[in-house]
Amino acid sequence: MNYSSSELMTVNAARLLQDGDTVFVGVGLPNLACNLARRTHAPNLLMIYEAGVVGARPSRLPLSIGDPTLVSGSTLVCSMYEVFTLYLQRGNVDVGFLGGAQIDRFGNINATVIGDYQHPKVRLPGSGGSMEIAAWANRCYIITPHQKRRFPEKVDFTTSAGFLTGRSQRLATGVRGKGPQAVVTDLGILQPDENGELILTALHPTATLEQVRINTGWELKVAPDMQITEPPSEEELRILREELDPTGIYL
Amino acid sequence: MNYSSSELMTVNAARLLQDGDTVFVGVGLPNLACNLARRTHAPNLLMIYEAGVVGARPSRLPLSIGDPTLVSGSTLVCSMYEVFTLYLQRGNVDVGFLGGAQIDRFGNINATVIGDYQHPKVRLPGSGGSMEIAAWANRCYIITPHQKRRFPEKVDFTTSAGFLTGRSQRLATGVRGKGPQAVVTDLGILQPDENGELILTALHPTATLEQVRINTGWELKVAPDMQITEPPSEEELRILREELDPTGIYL
Amino acid sequence: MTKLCTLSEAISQFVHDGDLVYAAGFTHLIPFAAGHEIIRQGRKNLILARATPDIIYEQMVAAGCARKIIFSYMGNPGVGSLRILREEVETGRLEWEEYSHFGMISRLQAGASGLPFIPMNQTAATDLESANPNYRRVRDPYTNIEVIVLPPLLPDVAIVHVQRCDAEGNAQIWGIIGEQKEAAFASKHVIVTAEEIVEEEVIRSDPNRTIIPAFIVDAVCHVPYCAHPSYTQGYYDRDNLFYLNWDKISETRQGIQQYLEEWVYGVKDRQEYWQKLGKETHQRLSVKPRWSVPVNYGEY
Amino acid sequence: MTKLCTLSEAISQFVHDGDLVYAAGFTHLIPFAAGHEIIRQGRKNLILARATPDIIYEQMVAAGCARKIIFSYMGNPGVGSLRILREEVETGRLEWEEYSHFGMISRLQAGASGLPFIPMNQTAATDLESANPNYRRVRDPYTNIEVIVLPPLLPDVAIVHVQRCDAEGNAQIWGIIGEQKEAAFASKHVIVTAEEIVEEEVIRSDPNRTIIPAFIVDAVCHVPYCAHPSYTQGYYDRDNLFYLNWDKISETRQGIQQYLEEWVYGVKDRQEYWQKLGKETHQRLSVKPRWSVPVNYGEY
Repeated sequence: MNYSSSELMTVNAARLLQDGDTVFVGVGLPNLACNLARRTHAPNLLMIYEAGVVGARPSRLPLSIGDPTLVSGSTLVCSMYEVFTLYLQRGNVDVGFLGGAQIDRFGNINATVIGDYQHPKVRLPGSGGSMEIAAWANRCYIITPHQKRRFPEKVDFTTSAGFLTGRSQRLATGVRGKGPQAVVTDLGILQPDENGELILTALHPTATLEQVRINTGWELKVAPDMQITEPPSEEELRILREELDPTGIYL
Repeated sequence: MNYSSSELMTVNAARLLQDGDTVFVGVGLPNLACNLARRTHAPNLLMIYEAGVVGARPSRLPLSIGDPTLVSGSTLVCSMYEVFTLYLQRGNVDVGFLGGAQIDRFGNINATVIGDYQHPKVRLPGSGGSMEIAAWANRCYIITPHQKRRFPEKVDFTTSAGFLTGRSQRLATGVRGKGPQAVVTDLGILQPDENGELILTALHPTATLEQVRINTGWELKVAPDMQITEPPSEEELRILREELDPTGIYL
Repeated sequence: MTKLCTLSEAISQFVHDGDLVYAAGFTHLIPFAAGHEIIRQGRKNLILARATPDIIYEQMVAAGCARKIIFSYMGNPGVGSLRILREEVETGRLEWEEYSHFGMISRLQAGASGLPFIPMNQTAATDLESANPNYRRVRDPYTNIEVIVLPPLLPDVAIVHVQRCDAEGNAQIWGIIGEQKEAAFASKHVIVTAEEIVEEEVIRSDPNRTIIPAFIVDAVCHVPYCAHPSYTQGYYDRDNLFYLNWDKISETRQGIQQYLEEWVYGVKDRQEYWQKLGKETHQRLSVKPRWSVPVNYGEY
Repeated sequence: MTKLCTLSEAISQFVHDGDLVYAAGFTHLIPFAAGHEIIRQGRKNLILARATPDIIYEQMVAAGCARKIIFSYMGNPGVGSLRILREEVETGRLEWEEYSHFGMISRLQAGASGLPFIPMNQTAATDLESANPNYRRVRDPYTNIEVIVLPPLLPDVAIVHVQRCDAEGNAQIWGIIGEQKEAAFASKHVIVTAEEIVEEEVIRSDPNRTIIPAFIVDAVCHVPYCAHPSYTQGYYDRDNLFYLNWDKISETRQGIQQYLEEWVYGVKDRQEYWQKLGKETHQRLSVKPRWSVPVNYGEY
């Protein structure tokens, strides 16, 4: 069965979600992953969009995080201040999805700037909601293609905190969230070890260890019990292609 | 023309309101005064109730500050937190009405306790909204019967601030409101002098200076240009009796 | 997942002796039926928090359910004082903790928001600040002026009455919304009582109207007329006559005791209570409809 | 008292060179027509604040209206970057001040609430805090833990687009409500643009729906389709195709200049703009109705 790397990442991200999770979700692949999970093993997944929409039932794939299809037929709409206070800061969010231009060895994310902040080489969009999502969601997941420039040893700018320079340092700040739990790439899955360092815990059946190593900016450790992921099932791919993204906007 | 002391106070309080004022209003006489002003010289008076109702058009006299008649046909309903932040603390309220068991020489109000706070002789209802109204409304008015026990030299407990021990002391706290501007009683009107001390600035035509003096707990000064108030007009009394409180709940 | 249960089951499961309870509603939507059920179940040592204790907390205190009250205005609105509460506080038999309305709801707002404290501007009236050590001061780092701060209020359980709610607990309120939302988000557990249980599709037809999301709700109870003698906007009027009568009923302990015997212990549930009130009261409190102009969300 | 005027009059009277402008709306209800009118009137040196600058601020910056931008996410949502803004920031030609979304809207919340600062819990990510001196810390007096604080944002003028509004300015919004209310209350002046001007009685039929009260509003402008290429829930769809096309239009300065000539300077007002878009676009963005289930407020 053929599938794209986007499909592969989306399916593997969906599998990380648990039934009943409350997910703070962005557009793009995270949105697809959540909707796939809801149609498969997690029918009671509750999606909260940072635009302030709870319990959305989008009848089409939204391009923007504030698309009107998210509102019509949802269960609740609140203000942005409320979604960040009553939902996220209060601890009502189980899972947050994050992305960024750089993810480093300890799961810190840069979505702000390449180079110096005051004199940027490349100016990126900035935090949006991710600074607080990374801090306060119970678990965070990151979906990103596996490329060396995206996985430096140390990010140029910490837009959202992973484990900083190690798990104990994050703990010391007292932030409520447990930090990044998995980085799903097109080659495999990285997860933090006891020290908060990202290590390879699963490899996709289409990828090799060598590929992963040369596309990672630090000397990547491999978990002793590293798994090989199950390839996307026919049913998963059917839902993605026929129901969720029929015109192939993201996949 | 005969009128009651409640009618006298209500009419004189109504006359203090200016067209276009935004008033934070409680039930009872303040509510009657506002509605009277709206039907006479201040048609553009905007009433905000601390329950979070803006632009109410009550079709009956509300017993409670949260009566449903305040809601139906109003222009806006917001939460209590919002009415105290967006409206009152933000400085969007021109006038606040206050009441209390004691009002002292400097316009400080006690609505909390007679005697010691921890071992009260008489426990009163407490602040409600008045602590913040007294501080943040641009102008405050007090309506109260003129009795010696209600006008002590110094309140037992400062529930809401007048001028504390003098105008400069209130100024030093930096609170935005200008403090009490008038106390309307059934004998006359007290207003703060340049030092923030309440002095008699107007006497009702039915009252005497002597009556005022023996019913005030401090040596009350009389303004050199003390006025005699105009008695309630027939029209004012007609509106109060026929339109606003036809069953005589408050009057 | 439905959370429908009887009010008796909800109180039994989520209100425990010693709990900090917040029965929400500013004048509007006060969940009297829940207060009565707590009395019937004989809860003890509760800490009762409400901006305005109103008659509901006076009844619970008179019935011996509470050891402490947290409030900001302890009166019978428009009538006078709450005699029993006043006496209990004056004699020191009941512990109390006092705020202004803004202080009280700021504490709920902090609790609902997950904040360790919440700032308010100074009011120049410092006596309550001196009397209640929860009031503290923090210096604004931008202007160097002190602001007043309070810590979050985090009730064990909030009880919120609403007009309509689906079986999962997505709840909609209109009319005075008071501190309902903040109380629900601040509390560990949430009991929703509703005038009407509606299909999910009714809720989803107007998501901006929803104030409490199902996933923070523990129990949903269908309790028509739950709020009497308070009211539910659009469903029945406030029973002002009862609020006036209460002033007489509560003149003596015996008066209250008789009231509790007849109207709380003497009835099984709210349905029986409402029937007992009789047709004349039903008629007196009935309300003619006045509908909102609907809005168009659009099919997207 | 009616505040009805043309958008041209409102911009002329309430938006001045050098002003701090907050054109509100998170994806939804972005007041593009007002942005275009500001460009046509040739305003200079504006400070433009929005959580997401979106295409509206990119156009205003490209047209030379602004000297500074305050933002929390500078991208074309779902598409990519905002090329001109990015280049202006990279080259240092445009001043900028940056927050997270929560920081940005917290500043508005503080402004709307009359607070000198507003607290937020720590996020462990301290680089932005180091880069922006407006971020400070305050110690929580209850737990002794530090919180992050920000000062209020107090724009000179907020521009808020709404679905319906009466002539005095009582405004109702549904769908994503973003930071509309906070922006209006935080600002010295408020311009409301509305899809529909309705009778006061429509507003008064559903007071819980009202987000902005008339007395804080300075001007009310009837501007149908004001939000295109953004959208108005229930009235027309988001023009995703335009957001995708903008990525190409903005590849060169010349492309943007041509766009501005044709669609901003080349049209008199929003009505002409909308007509120019043509029937096919109107058709593509049209929306079938989906009505809310009305609620009963009751005659009291």
